[in-house]
Amino acid sequence: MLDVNNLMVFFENALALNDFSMQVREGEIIGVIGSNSAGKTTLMNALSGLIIDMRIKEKRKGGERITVYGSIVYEGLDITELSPSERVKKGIVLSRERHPIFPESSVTENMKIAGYLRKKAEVREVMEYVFKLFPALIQLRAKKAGFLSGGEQQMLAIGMALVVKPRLLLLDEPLLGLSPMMQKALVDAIVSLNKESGITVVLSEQFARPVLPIIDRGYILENGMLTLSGTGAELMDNQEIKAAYFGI
Amino acid sequence: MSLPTTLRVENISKIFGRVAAVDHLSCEVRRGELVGIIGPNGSGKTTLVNLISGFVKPTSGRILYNGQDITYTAPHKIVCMGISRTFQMVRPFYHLPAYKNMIIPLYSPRVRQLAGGRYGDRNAVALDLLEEVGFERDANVAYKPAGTLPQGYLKRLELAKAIALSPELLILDELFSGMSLAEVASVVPVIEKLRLAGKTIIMIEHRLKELFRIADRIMVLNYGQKIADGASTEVMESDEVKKAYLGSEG
Amino acid sequence: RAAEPIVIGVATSLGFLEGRESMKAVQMAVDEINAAGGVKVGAAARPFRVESIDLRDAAPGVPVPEALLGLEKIILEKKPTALMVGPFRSEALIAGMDIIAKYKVPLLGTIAMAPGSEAKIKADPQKYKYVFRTCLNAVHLVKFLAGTMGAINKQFGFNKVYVMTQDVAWARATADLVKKLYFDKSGWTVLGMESYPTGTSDFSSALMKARSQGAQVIMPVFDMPQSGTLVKQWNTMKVPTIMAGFVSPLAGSEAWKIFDGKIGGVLNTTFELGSAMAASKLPASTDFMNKYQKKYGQEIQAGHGPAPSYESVYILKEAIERAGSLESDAVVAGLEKTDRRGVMGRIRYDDGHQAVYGFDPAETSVSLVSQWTDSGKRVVVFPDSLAENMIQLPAGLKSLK
Amino acid sequence: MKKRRERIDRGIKARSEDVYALSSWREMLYLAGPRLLPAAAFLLLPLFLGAYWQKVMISVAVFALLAISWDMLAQTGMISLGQALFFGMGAYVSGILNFYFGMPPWIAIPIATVLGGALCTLILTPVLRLRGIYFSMVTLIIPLMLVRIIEATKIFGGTEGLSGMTPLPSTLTEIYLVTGVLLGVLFGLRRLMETDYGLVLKGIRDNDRSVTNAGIDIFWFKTQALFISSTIGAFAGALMTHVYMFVGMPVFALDYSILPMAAAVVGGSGTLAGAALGAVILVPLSEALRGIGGLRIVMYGLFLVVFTVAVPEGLFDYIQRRYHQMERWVEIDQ
Amino acid sequence: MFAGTVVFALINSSILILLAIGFNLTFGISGVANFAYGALYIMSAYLSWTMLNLLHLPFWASAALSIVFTTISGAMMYRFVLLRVRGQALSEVIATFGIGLSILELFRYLGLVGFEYTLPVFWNESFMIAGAYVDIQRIIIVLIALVLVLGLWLFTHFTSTGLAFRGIAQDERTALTFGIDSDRIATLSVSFGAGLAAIAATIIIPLGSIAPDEGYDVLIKALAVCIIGGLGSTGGVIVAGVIIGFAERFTDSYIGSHWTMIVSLAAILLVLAIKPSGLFGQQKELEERI
Ligand SMILES: Nc1ncnc2c1ncn2[C@@H]1O[C@H](COP(=O)(O)OP(=O)(O)OP(=O)(O)O)[C@@H](O)[C@H]1O
Ligand SMILES: Nc1ncnc2c1ncn2[C@@H]1O[C@H](COP(=O)(O)OP(=O)(O)OP(=O)(O)O)[C@@H](O)[C@H]1O
Ligand SMILES: [Mg+2]
Ligand SMILES: [Mg+2]
Repeated sequence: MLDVNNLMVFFENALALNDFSMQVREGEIIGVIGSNSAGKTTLMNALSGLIIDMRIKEKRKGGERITVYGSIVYEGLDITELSPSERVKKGIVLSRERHPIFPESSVTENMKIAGYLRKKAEVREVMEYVFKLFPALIQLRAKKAGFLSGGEQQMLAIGMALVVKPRLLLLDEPLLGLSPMMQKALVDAIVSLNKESGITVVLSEQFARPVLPIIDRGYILENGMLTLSGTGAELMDNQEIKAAYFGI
Repeated sequence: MSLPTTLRVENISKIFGRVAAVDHLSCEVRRGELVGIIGPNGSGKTTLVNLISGFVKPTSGRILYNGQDITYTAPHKIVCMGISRTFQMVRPFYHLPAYKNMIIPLYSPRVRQLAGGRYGDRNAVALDLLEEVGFERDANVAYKPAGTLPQGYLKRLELAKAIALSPELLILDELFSGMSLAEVASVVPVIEKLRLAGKTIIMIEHRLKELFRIADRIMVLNYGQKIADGASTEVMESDEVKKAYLGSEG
Repeated sequence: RAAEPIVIGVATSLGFLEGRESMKAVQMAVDEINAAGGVKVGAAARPFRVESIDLRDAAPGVPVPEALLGLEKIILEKKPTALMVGPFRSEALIAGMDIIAKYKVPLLGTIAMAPGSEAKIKADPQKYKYVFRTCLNAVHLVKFLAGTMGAINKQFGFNKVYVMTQDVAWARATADLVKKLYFDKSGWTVLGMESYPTGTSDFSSALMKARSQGAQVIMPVFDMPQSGTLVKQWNTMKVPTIMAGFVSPLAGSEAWKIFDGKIGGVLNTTFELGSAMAASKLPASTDFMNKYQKKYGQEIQAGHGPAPSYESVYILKEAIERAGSLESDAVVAGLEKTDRRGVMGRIRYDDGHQAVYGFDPAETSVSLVSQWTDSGKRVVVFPDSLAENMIQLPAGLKSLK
Repeated sequence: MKKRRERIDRGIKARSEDVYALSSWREMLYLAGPRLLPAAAFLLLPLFLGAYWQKVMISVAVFALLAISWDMLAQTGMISLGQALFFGMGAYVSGILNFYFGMPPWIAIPIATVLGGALCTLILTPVLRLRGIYFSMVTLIIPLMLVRIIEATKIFGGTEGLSGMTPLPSTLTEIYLVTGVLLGVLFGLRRLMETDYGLVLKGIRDNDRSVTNAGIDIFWFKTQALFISSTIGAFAGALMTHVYMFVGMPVFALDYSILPMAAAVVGGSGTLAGAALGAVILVPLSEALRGIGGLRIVMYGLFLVVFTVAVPEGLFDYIQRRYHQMERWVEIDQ
Repeated sequence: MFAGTVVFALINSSILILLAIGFNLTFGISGVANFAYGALYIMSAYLSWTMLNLLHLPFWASAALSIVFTTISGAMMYRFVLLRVRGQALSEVIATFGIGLSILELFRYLGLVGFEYTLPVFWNESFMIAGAYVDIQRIIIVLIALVLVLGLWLFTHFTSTGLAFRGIAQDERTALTFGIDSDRIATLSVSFGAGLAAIAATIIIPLGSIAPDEGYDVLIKALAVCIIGGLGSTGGVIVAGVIIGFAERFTDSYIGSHWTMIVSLAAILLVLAIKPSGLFGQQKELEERI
């Protein structure tokens, strides 16, 4: 479904992602795991096209700071240079790390804005699903999203990504700031979305223990380089990796 | 133990609109303790921190710090009295390089007072502090604008900024979230060191394993109320906590 | 080899109707003089040449120093023998007088109206003697307004007036003087004196007040373009009063069309005979209007500025010829001796360097008051020496006599 | 072959920022050049200019001061749309002192500078807690309101203003006074903003909550910044009063608010020098355009658009980048 | 007198609301600065005037054409100018202000000043309300203002494009991740705003005349109404319009026309002193939320 070939991303002279390749098959759950500054967010931004947008904006301001090399092929189509909104239309949706909400709009409005490309009825349907998934949001539906607590905002952000009805869902640190109970609920939800709706998921995490059981395959990133990849079980066999990322 | 009380929260409430984010909550923290606060999302943990640090003023109740009423004291004054906190959603100075971010707390009246008017080269102090929390000095992260740093570094920058104020009471709001195990391991010694120096620390976390390893005492909040308070093992046994926080199977 | 021309600097707000048409009038006079052989300076005959600069001072929000910089620029770079027309806003003129004094260039002002500049000249004649004003000033305008009011009172017995002015120095000064010198002395009741900041475009409050207090006459004094709105509102709100005073957009012949014929009955002052309106009783004025129309293909529309600007060129010519040199003090002395019969009647300057205005064109310069008839014509109704008809009451109003 | 553009610092800058010892003439020139050149230009130019362009230079310096004062405020997170307030306040105070109390300019200008600055600070302190565009709105409104108040109450000469102020002895005195102050303010403030104090001010713009959380009273610091900035503006106004021997309502005109901002944006905000550079370009440009008469402001508006669109980062930043950095294509080795 | 003042205050408020509504859509709701707003307002009026008087088109046709044309020029302005400086608020302000300046001063240069430049009223009648004659045009203004505000509110709350307008104002990058093409939406926002300015001009100008100076006034008024209403709020525009509108007319009637502007400006200051992010804005509270 998605082929990432020798992707390289430079910020100014710094290499944030170095020669990274990965394959995502339809229906898989993929984990991208790496510690601080490994390049997870950069990868997610590259896949969703935000990097392309950032590059355009930088260029307008008079500097050409971001360089992207390599190719991203989605269902046989090279999307490396495609704008984010085009990619969303093709079903690639990213839930950004931290704060990806509209603070001045209410929770329901946030989801309506997120459902820009979808029909009203569809949005309403998914909204119901999201409220079932995160019951905490029900009470808060009329509240301005900016007033929500950190975890509540994270729930909303995931919900907003779901509203778009993605085919390939990119989640950047989805568990961040969620309580253990919510983490479990979300992990279960990811599995059911994957199984029942056939959504392919790529998620990134620093701290991989909670997602480990569900990922089909994982890629370990370090300083922008791919150090290891394999199925969940294979990764766990590596003692070092296990200690550093899984805490088991 | 009969250590003196550093912080005393008396029957405090904060109501936003119709919902009480913190609801008649009372608690105490003694000097040198490391207290962990846990609770479901939206249970009022951050609001409690905001109340203590003075950014939010309570609807009722009061807060005493070393016996002094600080309920309506301005936040910057509270900081100067020795309470410093980190933000859950990081708030760096996006346009300034990381080490320049550190200069601002170092410029505060509190630091100047403690240093007795002589505070040497702030840049050097800033870099030292950053190194302490895990900014490698040579890889020039410390010189990059904070806006371009990844989350993990920003979290640690928050910590460094708080420590720079040499606080008596340090409040850390979800410091560990967004850090990998290795990073947590690198930050824990910093916290341990502060404890040894007799500082009081409050930590809000969802990363229980890591928290339990270092906390003396755990407080659990739910719907703005304290539902449990005690040693970690004790607290985890409580049914109420299990139901509200950990999910059915505990 | 052609003789070196004498430079006349036109410095004013060229973006505004009065400024633009004054500039054209200056050009017309210059062309006439040059065609007739130019100016005799001693033995030599030299032509005039016009240089201009847009001071933009009439536009709100343009700071006075910006206008003054323009004034200084034309003085320093074009080295004019004299300046014409001059700043638009009185405050710019008053502030500019210090610069004029510094560079000693005679200025024949034809737009700014406030009496403040004369006061300044009188206070320090040696320093400020370079400034002359050929156009009407507020003090003389008062005479005409008071005269009109007198005529209204005599004809219809009206004596309740509501005064509305633009909030600029000259307009306020005018209204205050009319009140002090005429209304208060002749038993009129002044129901209200309202002054509006430049740019106001809603006059409903004052019109309602005038109506509810039973005003019979509204006396407006406005020179901003928005003041036409006042007349429009007066018309749609059907305020039962006679409107007599000065509203600049109503001066020209095209006002009838512009206002869709909604201005019947309004009495308006033309500041200088020949600007926008001529009087059949003084052929020079009709000639001037006709020449202008022939040259530019359009009738003068500004009721203030063009005639005195045209005259000023001739006045300057005569002064130079009298002085026999271009040296500024000599030219000023020549200007002070001016006594000319022209488009606006007879022009002489008083000791404040203000052209004297009165009711008789044989003795002084004149303004005139005309009334819009219901068929879209303007008829001179004041002063008597020029009047073509009596004042007519607008439909629906009853005379008290 | 894969290539990308690489950017390299010339290096000396990085070294010299902290270290003061300089090794070679070339480096010294490299560093001092950009500073000495404009200073020398400002000091020598008046001697070669005609009377009119000397006046223009005063205007340039005055607007440069206003732009710097704007930029200084903007760096503290207060975007002002009302530099005219500072300018006008200084102008009026100086005018009043001179007109009613007969103070000579040498005394009136300094007093007006400080007093005008203090008055502006006083007027604006109640709204310091406003942020962003809301603060801007208030600054936009206050000068408009003062104009109307003067108009309505007819104080200080009302609509006509006060004229006949004592001028300074000569145009050259005026120029050297104002350019001297300009250079002093420019280099002084640039230095100040680089210190830790300046850093706190910049921090307030970035994130005022974090500054509070560092134990610093943002209101007190904002007040100080406001005072510094308004003092600079007030000086410009006070000087203009004596140059034009006039003060009146138009000193609060919108031009004095908008032009400085335009200058700062065109030159590059956040650098102070950029603000001055903007004024050095825009004011003479506007004067040069006088030649084309009525179209002048039209062209001027278009130039503003062209500048901002062509060099969005600001001219100064652009030049600085070019001066200190090199770009080259490098191959990517895999 | 009192009743009459209320009537004219309502009308005045409606005029303010109508003037502000387009600016509110562009700047308040989608966060795109368009400081050429006043110039577009005046430009559309001149366009109508030209078509009406020089091309002799019927009034409705010239008005419609000029609204369309102004809408298009708004879009062009975004494409060719704003796009290049997008994201830098101050550059956006200066660039658009520069455009506005050029347009307005061009009209002044061309000599399009004076009372002959005006548009015809829709319906030339007036009738008595509350002791004062009020013309139908003013009643039309009130009605259209109401309809447009309501329409705008519905648009920004219930249509996906309208919601997207609000999205790009709050977090452009996040909006991108939901498939909202922020440049397209911003283009629409500027052009709709321009269109609304043209509509306002078509109805309001007949009361007075087309003057370049008016362009600056319109901008300042729109800015004031939009900001004290609170950025992002449509309801705020109404309340702000009413506050300023009433303050103006009542001071005019009972204190003196001199104080009109002082009182209305003071009202603005007062509102901001009490509600630092405008009547309905929540910027401040949100920013302080930590
Ligand atoms: N806009 C940017 N400009 C310059 N450098 C950047 C930018 N964004 C990211 N980087 C650099 O790219 C590298 C990778 O960052 P990235 O955000 O992808 O890490 P990450 O794996 O997401 O880390 P974290 O888990 O802490 O969020 C870092 O060294 C960072 O400094
Ligand atoms: N300024 C505010 N206005 C309105 N509601 C608020 C405000 N601040 C917090 N709340 C509400 O109060 C409740 C408690 O929020 P708080 O941030 O304290 O939660 P928390 O315990 O820190 O949660 P998390 O673990 O998700 O960070 C939440 O429901 C939130 O929506
Ligand atoms: Mg990341
Ligand atoms: Mg929290």
